[in-house]
Amino acid sequence: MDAKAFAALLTRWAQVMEDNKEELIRLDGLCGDSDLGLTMSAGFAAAAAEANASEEPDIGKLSYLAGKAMASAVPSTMGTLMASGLMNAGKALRGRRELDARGQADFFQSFYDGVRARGKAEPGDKTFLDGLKPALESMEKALAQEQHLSPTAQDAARAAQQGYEATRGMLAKHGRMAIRGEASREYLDPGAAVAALLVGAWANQVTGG
Amino acid sequence: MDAKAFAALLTRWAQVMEDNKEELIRLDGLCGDSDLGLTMSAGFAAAAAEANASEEPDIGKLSYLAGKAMASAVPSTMGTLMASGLMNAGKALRGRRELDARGQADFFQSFYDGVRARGKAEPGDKTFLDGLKPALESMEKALAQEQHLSPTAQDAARAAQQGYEATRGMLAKHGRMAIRGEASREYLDPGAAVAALLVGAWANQVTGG
Amino acid sequence: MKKIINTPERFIPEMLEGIYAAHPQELAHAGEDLHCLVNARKHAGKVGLATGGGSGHLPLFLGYVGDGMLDGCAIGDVFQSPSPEQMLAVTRAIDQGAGVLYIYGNYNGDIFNFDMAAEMADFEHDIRVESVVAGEDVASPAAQPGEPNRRRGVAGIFFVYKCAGAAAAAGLPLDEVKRVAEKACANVRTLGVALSSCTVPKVGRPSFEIADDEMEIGMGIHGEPGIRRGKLLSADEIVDEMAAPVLDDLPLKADDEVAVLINGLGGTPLEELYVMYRRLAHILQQRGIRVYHSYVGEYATSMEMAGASISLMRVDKELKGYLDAKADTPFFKQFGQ
Amino acid sequence: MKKIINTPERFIPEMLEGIYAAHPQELAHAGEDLHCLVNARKHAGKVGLATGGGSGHLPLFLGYVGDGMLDGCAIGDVFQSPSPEQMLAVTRAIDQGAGVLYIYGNYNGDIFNFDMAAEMADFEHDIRVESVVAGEDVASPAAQPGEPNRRRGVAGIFFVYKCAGAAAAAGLPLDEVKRVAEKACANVRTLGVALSSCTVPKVGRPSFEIADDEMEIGMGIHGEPGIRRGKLLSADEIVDEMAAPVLDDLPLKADDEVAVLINGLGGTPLEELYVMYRRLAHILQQRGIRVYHSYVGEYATSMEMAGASISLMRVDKELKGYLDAKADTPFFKQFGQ
Ligand SMILES: Nc1ncnc2c1ncn2[C@@H]1O[C@H](COP(=O)(O)OP(=O)(O)O)[C@@H](O)[C@H]1O
Ligand SMILES: Nc1ncnc2c1ncn2[C@@H]1O[C@H](COP(=O)(O)OP(=O)(O)O)[C@@H](O)[C@H]1O
Ligand SMILES: [Mg+2]
Ligand SMILES: [Mg+2]
Ligand SMILES: [Mg+2]
Ligand SMILES: [Mg+2]
Repeated sequence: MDAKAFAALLTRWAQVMEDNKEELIRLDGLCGDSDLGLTMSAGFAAAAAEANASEEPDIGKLSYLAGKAMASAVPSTMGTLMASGLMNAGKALRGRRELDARGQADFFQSFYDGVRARGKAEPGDKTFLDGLKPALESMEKALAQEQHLSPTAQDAARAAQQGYEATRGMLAKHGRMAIRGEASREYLDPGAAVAALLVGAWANQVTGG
Repeated sequence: MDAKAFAALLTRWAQVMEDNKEELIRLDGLCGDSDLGLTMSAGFAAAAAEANASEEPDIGKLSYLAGKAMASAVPSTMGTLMASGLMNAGKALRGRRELDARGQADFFQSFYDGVRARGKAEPGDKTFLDGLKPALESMEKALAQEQHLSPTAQDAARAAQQGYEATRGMLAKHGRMAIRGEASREYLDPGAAVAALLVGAWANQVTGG
Repeated sequence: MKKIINTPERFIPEMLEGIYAAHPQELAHAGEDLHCLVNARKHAGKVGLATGGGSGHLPLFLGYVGDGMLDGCAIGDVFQSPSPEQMLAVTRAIDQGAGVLYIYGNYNGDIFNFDMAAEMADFEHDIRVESVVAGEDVASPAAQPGEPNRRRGVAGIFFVYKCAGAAAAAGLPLDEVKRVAEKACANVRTLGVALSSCTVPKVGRPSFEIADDEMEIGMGIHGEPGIRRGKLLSADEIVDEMAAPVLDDLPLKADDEVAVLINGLGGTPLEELYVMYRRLAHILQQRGIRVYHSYVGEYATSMEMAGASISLMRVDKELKGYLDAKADTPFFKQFGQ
Repeated sequence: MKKIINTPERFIPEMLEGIYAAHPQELAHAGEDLHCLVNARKHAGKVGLATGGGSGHLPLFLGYVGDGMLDGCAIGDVFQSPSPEQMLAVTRAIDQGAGVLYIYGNYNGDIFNFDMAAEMADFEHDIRVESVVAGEDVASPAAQPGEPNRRRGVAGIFFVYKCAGAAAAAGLPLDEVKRVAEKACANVRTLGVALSSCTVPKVGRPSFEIADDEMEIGMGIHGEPGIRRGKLLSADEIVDEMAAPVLDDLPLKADDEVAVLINGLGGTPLEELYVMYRRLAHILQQRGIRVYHSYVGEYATSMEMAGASISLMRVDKELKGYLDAKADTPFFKQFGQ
């Protein structure tokens, strides 16, 4: 993956958020303020626009710039967290013009770290992290077994989807859903849905879907 | 008609306004503020309560007191006009303990005068006056022919009803309906409906209905 | 009917109990009747200013009782005039020997009752009373020459209170305060738009029907029909349609100065009133009309009705001075200049 | 969706244009961005007070920028946090060398963004920034010992602005102003009730469904679910149900003194707020709790949402002094004592 492909990934992410706007609004509406569909589609659109308009070959720098654009565009919880993810990945990947399977796994790991640092949540707290973490683990396992990227990515996408589905049952500790206390267990976490969408769209790009 | 019968007439009036509350609300709602059913039922109830609680044998004083009670209870347009009618009739009939046919016609005439003095409307302006005036004329005609009270009262009631119905077509010059200008012609006047109810209930009392 | 009330019958008495409880230093009632509200702070020798009218319009009418504005208010039930006795009680309580001016909106019921009260004050208590009847809604027809004003009184009466209140506070005699009030009246025009109905608690259903995509220009504050019903337009289109008759009726011309009031009817958020103000400011600027002072908020409501009104008052040096003066009521405060 | 707007996209920018146009002497923006609102009158050497948050709550948040209250506000789209850059721009514009205090509501998005902004102000511009996060909605769970505050910030933040604003205006240094703000926070509790939903313009449909005869106790100002949904009760029953948790949570006891805020959410008429105040005053009296100052009106809204909230702040001599101080913003005025 070079900078162009990275920009294309952001475009895909913008598209998948646009396609799932209503569903994210609905999910966030159950316990939150119904804005997630709007913020994610607008936020990734801003990130994609920034990346596509840039000639920057450094994927790290590109990711950082895209994150800043996202922070300005949609300063909601998830907007700022996704921006923090992109910006932290940008710092970690600074100087890289090409990402192989390992590099792409690093991208997701540092994205995850950025979100975690800003939000101070732990895995299991029923957040975005719970969607992304199983995908990271799946990637590491596949990389350890030296698998090709395509099946790796599809496995990661499935893991993210399962991680998302497993948020039902968890007790929300952050954000608006935490206000529901024990009642939050019966809901899926909308932020984790975003994680599943991100990994899924990446897998589609990787497999040419 | 003695003071007791006069108080009974007010009780009838309160009852007929209560029975026609919804219809008056509906009529007033077409061009006004929908309060007429409420003010007329509450206002005549207050007037009746005052008269029935009093031992006053003087019909004039009784009518005046009833009018004052009504003014305090329902200070709306029609409330104040009906109060002015009762109070003016009270002044005119002061000292009378018994009203024959002539006396009852005088009651309605001085009621009319009181309303007219307060409201400064003319017959034909599409108001209460247009319901009561034909009844006054009918009474005078009957008295000139020395008719008995029963048919006189029934004729007057019919005249009031026709007067009310003839307000459709008139141009409203007062109150909220006047705001409609030419469009007011297509409506019946709610105040004239009250006049028809008053004369009708009186006729029912006279004829023992 | 979705209201935070106990019963329709107790709605206004309980509202009044709440108001007196919340503002014990500032408001008092004349005698036992809570409907007779007066400024708790007396100002010796001052002309007394009284108003009155139906409830359901807070802060109108009683909200303008306080220093630099009115001295008393007779309060009716929802959309109902108070009684002559109540007006008389207020009149007696606020008279300081300098006479009393009634300023109220142009509604039959109020006129009849204030007229009765003025007669009683004059004959029974030797209090000189003058009256100014405010009516500035350009949706209602202008009077023919010689006729009395036929226009409904709506939010623009706020300007009349403000100017007359400042004149009275400045120590002007009754005739002069009346002149100022009449001058303010003559220079104010208002037009409203309604998006949804309110519900009179004792009636229990909306005063009028209006479809989900409709608005009505010129609707009165009791739901009196307006001049045009149609599809809900954009904010700019609505303001354009409302401003034109107001500007033309005065009429206002280049280099005139105005005070502006964008008033919410109760259910319309303040955010939207400022979107309207933006457009109105453009229109005034285009016409070369200068804004001297602007007020945006809820000044005369119809309970939960959605909608707004635009009032403009043409001002000269004298009216500007009175507009600038300090006012201090529980519901309206302005620092003096 | 029945709103007086042009397009959902232009709603907030146009609202802001209207606000600046209506209050040119009092409000200004830092740089080109209308979302960075500051007091037009500078007060040299004073600690800068900034807030920020989503739009749709007028007069919250920006309405409390003015003399004796806040110095600046970063404004987000409807129910959306402003961005760190906007917060930074406000911070830089209001810093007078005495440092800046952020006071904002306890929402994730705002926290993340204010944290980013504070880091930037500190590192890039050497401005000392402290933060106080207000959260007093007793419908949201109290923090476990050691945990940060988990409660939502709602209308009670008004009291925090008022006290901290007065402290800053009195010339206190940053740490002291922060202490006063924290003290106010620690003594405020709020509980709300919603009767109808609002509609976020860009979403275009109500944020939640609620039946015609239902209410929800504890609903948040963005429509966050509350603690009990049930049939609409009478005003007295509603106030009884709301007051109990507020009183118990502080807890308040006999001879305590409180400031009271009965806040309308937007669609509920002022008349109904005073019916509520009446009952609350009874309850406080019965418990021997004295009311020092009361505020009734719209202080923190959710656009057209019908409903209200009750906030109580326990006050001591210090907080009473700050409550009494003069405040002068375009949206909130109080004469000093
Ligand atoms: N501290 C946190 N760390 C990571 N993710 C979080 C945190 N708090 C909330 N989230 C995620 O944010 C999602 C809600 O995002 P969003 O709708 O933008 O919030 P809001 O509209 O309340 O600001 C939640 O579903 C959750 O996954
Ligand atoms: N000046 C007037 N003289 C006589 N009757 C009048 C006058 N003005 C109005 N009315 C009568 O009052 C009726 C309306 O009464 P009401 O509903 O009490 O008025 P509102 O509610 O507008 O105060 C009209 O239908 C009309 O018959
Ligand atoms: Mg959300
Ligand atoms: Mg009527
Ligand atoms: Mg309101
Ligand atoms: Mg409102």
